[in-house]
Amino acid sequence: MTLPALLIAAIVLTSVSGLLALAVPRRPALGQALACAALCAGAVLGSVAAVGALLAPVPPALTLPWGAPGGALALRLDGLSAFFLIPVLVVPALGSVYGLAYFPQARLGRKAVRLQILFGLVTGAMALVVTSANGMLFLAAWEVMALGCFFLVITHHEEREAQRAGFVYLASAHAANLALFAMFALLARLAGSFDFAAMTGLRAAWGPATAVFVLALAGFGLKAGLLPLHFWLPGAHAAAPSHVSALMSGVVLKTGIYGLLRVTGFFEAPPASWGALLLAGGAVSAVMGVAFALAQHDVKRLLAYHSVENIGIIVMAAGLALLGRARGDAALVFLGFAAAVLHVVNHATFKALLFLGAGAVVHATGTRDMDLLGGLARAMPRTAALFLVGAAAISGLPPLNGFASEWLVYLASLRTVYDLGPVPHPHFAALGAPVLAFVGSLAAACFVKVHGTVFLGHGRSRHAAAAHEARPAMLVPMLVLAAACVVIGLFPAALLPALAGAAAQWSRVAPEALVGPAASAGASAVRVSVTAAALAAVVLGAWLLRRHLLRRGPLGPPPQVETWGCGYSRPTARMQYTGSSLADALVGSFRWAFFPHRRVLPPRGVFPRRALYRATVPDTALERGIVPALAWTARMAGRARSRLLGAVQVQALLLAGGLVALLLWLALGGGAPW
Amino acid sequence: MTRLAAAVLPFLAFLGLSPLLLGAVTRVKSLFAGRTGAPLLQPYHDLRRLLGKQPVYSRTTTWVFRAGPLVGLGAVVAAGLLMSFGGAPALLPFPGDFILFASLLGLSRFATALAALDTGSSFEGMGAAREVTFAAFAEPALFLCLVALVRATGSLSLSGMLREGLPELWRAQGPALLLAATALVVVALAENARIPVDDPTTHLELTMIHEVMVLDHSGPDLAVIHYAASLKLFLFGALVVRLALGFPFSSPWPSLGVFLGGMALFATALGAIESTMARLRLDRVPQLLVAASVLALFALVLLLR
Amino acid sequence: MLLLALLPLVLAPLALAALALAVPRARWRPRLLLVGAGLHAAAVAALWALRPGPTLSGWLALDAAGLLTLSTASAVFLASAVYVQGYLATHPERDDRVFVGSLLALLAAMTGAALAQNLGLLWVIIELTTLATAPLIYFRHDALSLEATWKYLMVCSLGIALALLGTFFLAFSSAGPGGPQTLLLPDLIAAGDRLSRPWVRAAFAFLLAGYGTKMGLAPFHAWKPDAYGEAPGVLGALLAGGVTNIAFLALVRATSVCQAAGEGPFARSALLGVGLLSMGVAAVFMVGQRDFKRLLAYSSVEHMGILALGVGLGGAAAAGAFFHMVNNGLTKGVLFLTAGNIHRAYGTKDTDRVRGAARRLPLSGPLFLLGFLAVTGSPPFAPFFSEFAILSGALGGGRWLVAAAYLALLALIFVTMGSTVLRIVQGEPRQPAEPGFGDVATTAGPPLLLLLAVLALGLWVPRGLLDLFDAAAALVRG
Amino acid sequence: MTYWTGLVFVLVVVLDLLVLASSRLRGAIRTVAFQGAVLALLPLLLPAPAAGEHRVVHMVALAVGALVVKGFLIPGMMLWAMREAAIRREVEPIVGFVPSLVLGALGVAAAFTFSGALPLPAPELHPLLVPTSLSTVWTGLLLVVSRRKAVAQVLGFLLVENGVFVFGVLLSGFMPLMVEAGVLLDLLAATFVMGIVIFHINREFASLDTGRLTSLRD
Repeated sequence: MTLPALLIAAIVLTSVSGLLALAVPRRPALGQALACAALCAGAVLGSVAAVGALLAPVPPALTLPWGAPGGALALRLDGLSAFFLIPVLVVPALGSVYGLAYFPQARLGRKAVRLQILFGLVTGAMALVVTSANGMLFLAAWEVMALGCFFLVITHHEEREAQRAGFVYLASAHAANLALFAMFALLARLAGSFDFAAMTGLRAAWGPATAVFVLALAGFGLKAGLLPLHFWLPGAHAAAPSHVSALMSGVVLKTGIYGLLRVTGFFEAPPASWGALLLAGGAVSAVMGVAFALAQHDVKRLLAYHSVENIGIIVMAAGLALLGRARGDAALVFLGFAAAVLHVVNHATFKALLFLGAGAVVHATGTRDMDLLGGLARAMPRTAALFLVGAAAISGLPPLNGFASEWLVYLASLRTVYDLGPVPHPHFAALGAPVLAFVGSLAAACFVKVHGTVFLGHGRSRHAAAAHEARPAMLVPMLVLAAACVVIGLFPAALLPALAGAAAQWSRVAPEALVGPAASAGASAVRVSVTAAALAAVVLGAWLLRRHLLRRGPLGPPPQVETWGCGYSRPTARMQYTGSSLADALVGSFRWAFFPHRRVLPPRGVFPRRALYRATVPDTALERGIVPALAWTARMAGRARSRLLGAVQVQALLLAGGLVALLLWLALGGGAPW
Repeated sequence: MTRLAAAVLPFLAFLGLSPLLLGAVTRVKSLFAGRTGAPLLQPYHDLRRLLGKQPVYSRTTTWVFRAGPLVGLGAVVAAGLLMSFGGAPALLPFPGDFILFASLLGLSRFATALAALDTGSSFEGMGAAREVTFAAFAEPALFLCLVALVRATGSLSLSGMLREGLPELWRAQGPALLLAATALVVVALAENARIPVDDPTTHLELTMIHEVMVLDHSGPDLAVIHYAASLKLFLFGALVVRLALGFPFSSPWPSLGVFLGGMALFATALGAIESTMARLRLDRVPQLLVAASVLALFALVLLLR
Repeated sequence: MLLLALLPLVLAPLALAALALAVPRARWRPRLLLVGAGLHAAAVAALWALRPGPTLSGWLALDAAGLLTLSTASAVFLASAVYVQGYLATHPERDDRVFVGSLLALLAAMTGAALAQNLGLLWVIIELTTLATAPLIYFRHDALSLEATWKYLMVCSLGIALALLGTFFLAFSSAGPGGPQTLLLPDLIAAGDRLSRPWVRAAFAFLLAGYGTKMGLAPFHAWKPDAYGEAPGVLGALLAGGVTNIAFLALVRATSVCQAAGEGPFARSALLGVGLLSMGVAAVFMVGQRDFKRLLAYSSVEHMGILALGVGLGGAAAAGAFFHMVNNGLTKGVLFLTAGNIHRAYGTKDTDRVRGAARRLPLSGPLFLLGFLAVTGSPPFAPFFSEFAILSGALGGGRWLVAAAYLALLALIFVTMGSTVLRIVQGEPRQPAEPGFGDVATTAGPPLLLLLAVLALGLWVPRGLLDLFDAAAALVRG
Repeated sequence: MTYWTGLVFVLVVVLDLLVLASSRLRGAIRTVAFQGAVLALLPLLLPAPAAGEHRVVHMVALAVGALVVKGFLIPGMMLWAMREAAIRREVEPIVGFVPSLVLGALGVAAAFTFSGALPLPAPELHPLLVPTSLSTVWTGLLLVVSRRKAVAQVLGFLLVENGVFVFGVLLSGFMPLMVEAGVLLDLLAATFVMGIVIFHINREFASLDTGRLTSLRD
């Protein structure tokens, strides 16, 4: 089978996989298993095609005719597409396995069938998005994906929260779509065709090219959740079922990144200002994303804000790669591109892992409020351990994959201050490094908060007390993702040559120019692996030593006691530090950007009965920007709608007035004012 | 063989001598206070005593609590592999190693903070909160210092930054390096929970940072924590000393001696600072760290000029 | 032979209408509708293959634009005819004699208008559509529908009178020395610059106001929300899918004469302005709209504006406008028919009281939602491609401001319309369902089929159809 | 002939203003009917082109048809409706009579100005033709907008149609009889339907005040 055939088989198989859920109406569990198996099979086929494409000397491509005006069924699997294709297929496949236990058709019936169908459809559409080589096909696949996601978000459409989140998502997805309409229309005008092949190599002249870039930033930025266009994201991720959140956060957002990379890749020598804009926008997104995350109680909203953060990091890296192209610095191109793409893959793994873990928690406890949880590590130790892997990875801690890609971002941003060639580099890009460090330590703080509040300590409510370990079908996908985090983290060097190839295709820099930087980064990456091994050895050694000491101990096994309360002898679970108090000081330093909703019932009297303090931090862009703006529009529209219009005389007057206006305009010459 | 020894011996010195550094600091503080103080080797005795004790575990804790100290130690030791002590390069230098260095310290903090939260104690939660909060402000400052050094030395590895051409650099870019070094000292104080950020000797739970996080650890676990803390102090000491001394090392052995002398000076300076300054109010700490960031940024701007 | 092809298409529905008024048994009348619609659809399908030439000395002829309009109207009418079977079954108490007769007369009028090549004849037939629809709006026989009927009659009659004046102006323009002295479209176009240009301009202003009223372009749209809101859903489908398209066709004919007389830029910029104004007015009136049928009426105003905009932009956008005319007609059919179903099932069209339509009407609810997505231009539904073609035309002509305004208004309308539609479809119904008003094959099937047609046009547009859009646009290409 | 034609045109404009000024419905209906009858005679006053027999038949048919429809059938229907529905006689203006007249006069002036921009295609056409037509259309629109009663609005519509008819007559040179007959029949049917609706309105609301017809609005 040729690679394009494999790819098409994968797309078709995944797209229709959900229909198998209807195949055996009598045995819903079997139907769901069949659908899941088909999705997994499609993912395997597609991944094989992607790996084959990475190894192939020339990107496999295929074109079939299509009836839409300007459209063609053109597929192309170059390095960029291949690197996106694998997570785009694998994460949903794992999510679908997870769904076998998390969203069983046998119990949920039609709702689960609908979800299964859409799940496969969205997966197939995403695969088409990242492999299409025609603007019309891209747009059509893009919208199928966006609409499919909308229906996934409103899976629980009887809940108000899901309704609102779904609507906000739909509106922003449509706005993104309109921006992309305009962008592709412009691109087609510049290139003379909707085919990507014709668009490749456009000159980045001032004017239309800038418009294309701005529209791409708006459209793809909305999809990717780049601040301040992220407003739809927290609500949608929180309201959707967890494996859908994993799908959306893990891979759907990445299609925005893919689009941004793809479109900027069309242009020859993009101006440095594009790269600078992406770098700055990414940095703002990263910092504010994690800041908002720190302020959340809802574990899924929190994870959603971390997506904003990580998208910011990816966009920073993409901006650096563009700067490299603007300056003709092959090393910077490689580092930035590799960092962006590797972080895309990595974020897909650890964020999917975290959402699946959060889903297991929600499934077991029935609440997403972290301040009601606690101590789950005892009831669900495996989930806790797997979640911890994801938490460490997203915090960029070695030796996991998050570190590997962030390390490349650091190197790329430092590239602008050392070992420079004759071209002037924008030194400000080096500030990316301290920004990343800030973001990384905030993320670590945030995940200390999440893991500490959810899994450690005492349970804070009956929700926590009722918890149970996740089912194997839920644990296995998480295990696979965690293993991916570890393996990529330990051996990042293995991926660098393929990334260099993809970077060469993307930037049209001669591949030889990228070999050197890739090799040197690879050599360093090997040292990272060695250091990780040393770390593991020391931990193991210390563990053995402690075991030895404890065995030898004269007093038997260590006694189990209450936590020492500094002399206070009757601690209760409610006295623990909550997630909110843990993050309070850090959240405080972002007070200027937050507009919290507070409910305060202060303690009164000598023996206060009941006191309450509850603060939630809603999204500033949504609640202070978009919603008031829309409300204002509605008010203004309301004022414009005169009640007089109900009278037939006024309706006739409108008609007469319109005619008089037309005649006046005619009398004045009838020129076009636009 | 000699080259191997020249590379390994400083690392062994790092592993072996860091409790001594702690002892030296304590000793200097005692002298400032007019007391004789504990012997220099007291930290080693403490460690041995703790290793022999039977630990006590809270019923609330899980394996996270037990893994915390081990990971903390492992991370700091691994970070040592990247640090150049004395005149020799580190054991595993590579371009971009300082990023791994900082991240390993971050890993150690992550593990310790989680272990603290595992006890379910409000005090330890408080400690963890403060630790992660201050770290968030210390980290950008540290990176700004390091970026300034990258810019100044043109090298991406710690060994490269701290070895070649530093003396000339001090002559050429003295003010900038001084600013960076000052910022680095502040970061070192914060990262190691020293005065004026934290007081390692206090026993008022409500004000402590690092010490309050380890309230529930006992026996070998506590020993590992203390040891890791001393290693971390040694690492930062090495960073500051290597930057501040800035003179050429023609051969490894004398340079190791000079380095150790420098560390002694560091201990003295640290003791002096701790004796003469008061601990800052907690909410002032971020301001101090932001100020350090600004200094480092200024250094970077000077270097980029 | 040629006479046989076109004339019966107009006369047969008229004969059936007369029969409907005469048939005594109420049970048979709706069947007549089915017969008429089926025969009509079959005949239109035959027209695609045969393409007969002009007849009645050129007064009736089939050109590309007419064929497109006629086919859309026929398809929507067929769907509506099926729908009416189920609809009338739920209202046995109302006399359907006039209802069925008017519907068939409307079909005859729409057919005639699509074929008419004499502008005077065209006017007469369009006025007939007004008169044929008035009893349909009053079908509910209550105060509100009476009010709507009155406004519809008054505003449309006034508007159409202005169109007559415009038609006479056009005749005047050809009456000068050397003029063709005719109202036959091909002759007028052939006359070209022999027409008197001031008269052509004045004529276009009056025709725009007149047929713009019929089409529902702002500011001539005032009758639309009232009529669409109070008439049965099936009439909304026919108005939006047939009558307004006929009026659009009339405007296109007027534009093509202007074009030939060298006044194309004037006509197009007038259309452009009115088109954008319609979209803007629709957006303003959709915000917070609490009556979902009125909401659809404003959506119709918006899409008529898009059609005017497309023709106003000219070039590729004009072909997009014809594509959009077909798409909008079919999609509005989906929306109005399902809206009628929802209205009946809940007994109200107040969006504050309609919830969970997807639950209560498992077909109509989701169809309503999908229809909304389609009409707002979501791929892979066909309106996306036509709206995109119009956008491409705007950008291709370098009309940045127009493109920006177009996109901004589309986005705003999506948000405002979406918030209402989603509220209706989602959630749990508050009251239990009224018995006997659920989805049945005759009321839910037609919109489903129309939606499938819209989807099919999005996935694959036959080459011949694309050529037809181009041929239709050639009439007004600037 | 031209003299008489001019007189007819002036008469038509005067009748426009008279309708605006009348405070009684019956009077207004009769005025409109009279205007229609005058206009119906217009074809006979036109210069007979050298078209011969056929044209004369055409002209006479048009004149007779218009006279019957505009002068008798429609006013008869409206008067019948008023009697049947027991409609009160007052016109009930929204805009008072004096302002109406002023607006009407302004419209006439504007119509004269505007028609100056339109060259007459044939020299034998009377120069008052276009302004008369536009003035009448304007008066009709004004009547629809400024009167409260449904009957008055129908009158406005009829005035508009009268204005348009002025043109139709002049076009009879090449306008086929079929079209003109269609136009007249449409007018008749429209008025008939309006009459029915008025009847229903009166039954439903026990009044013809269109102020009651404002329930539908946003």
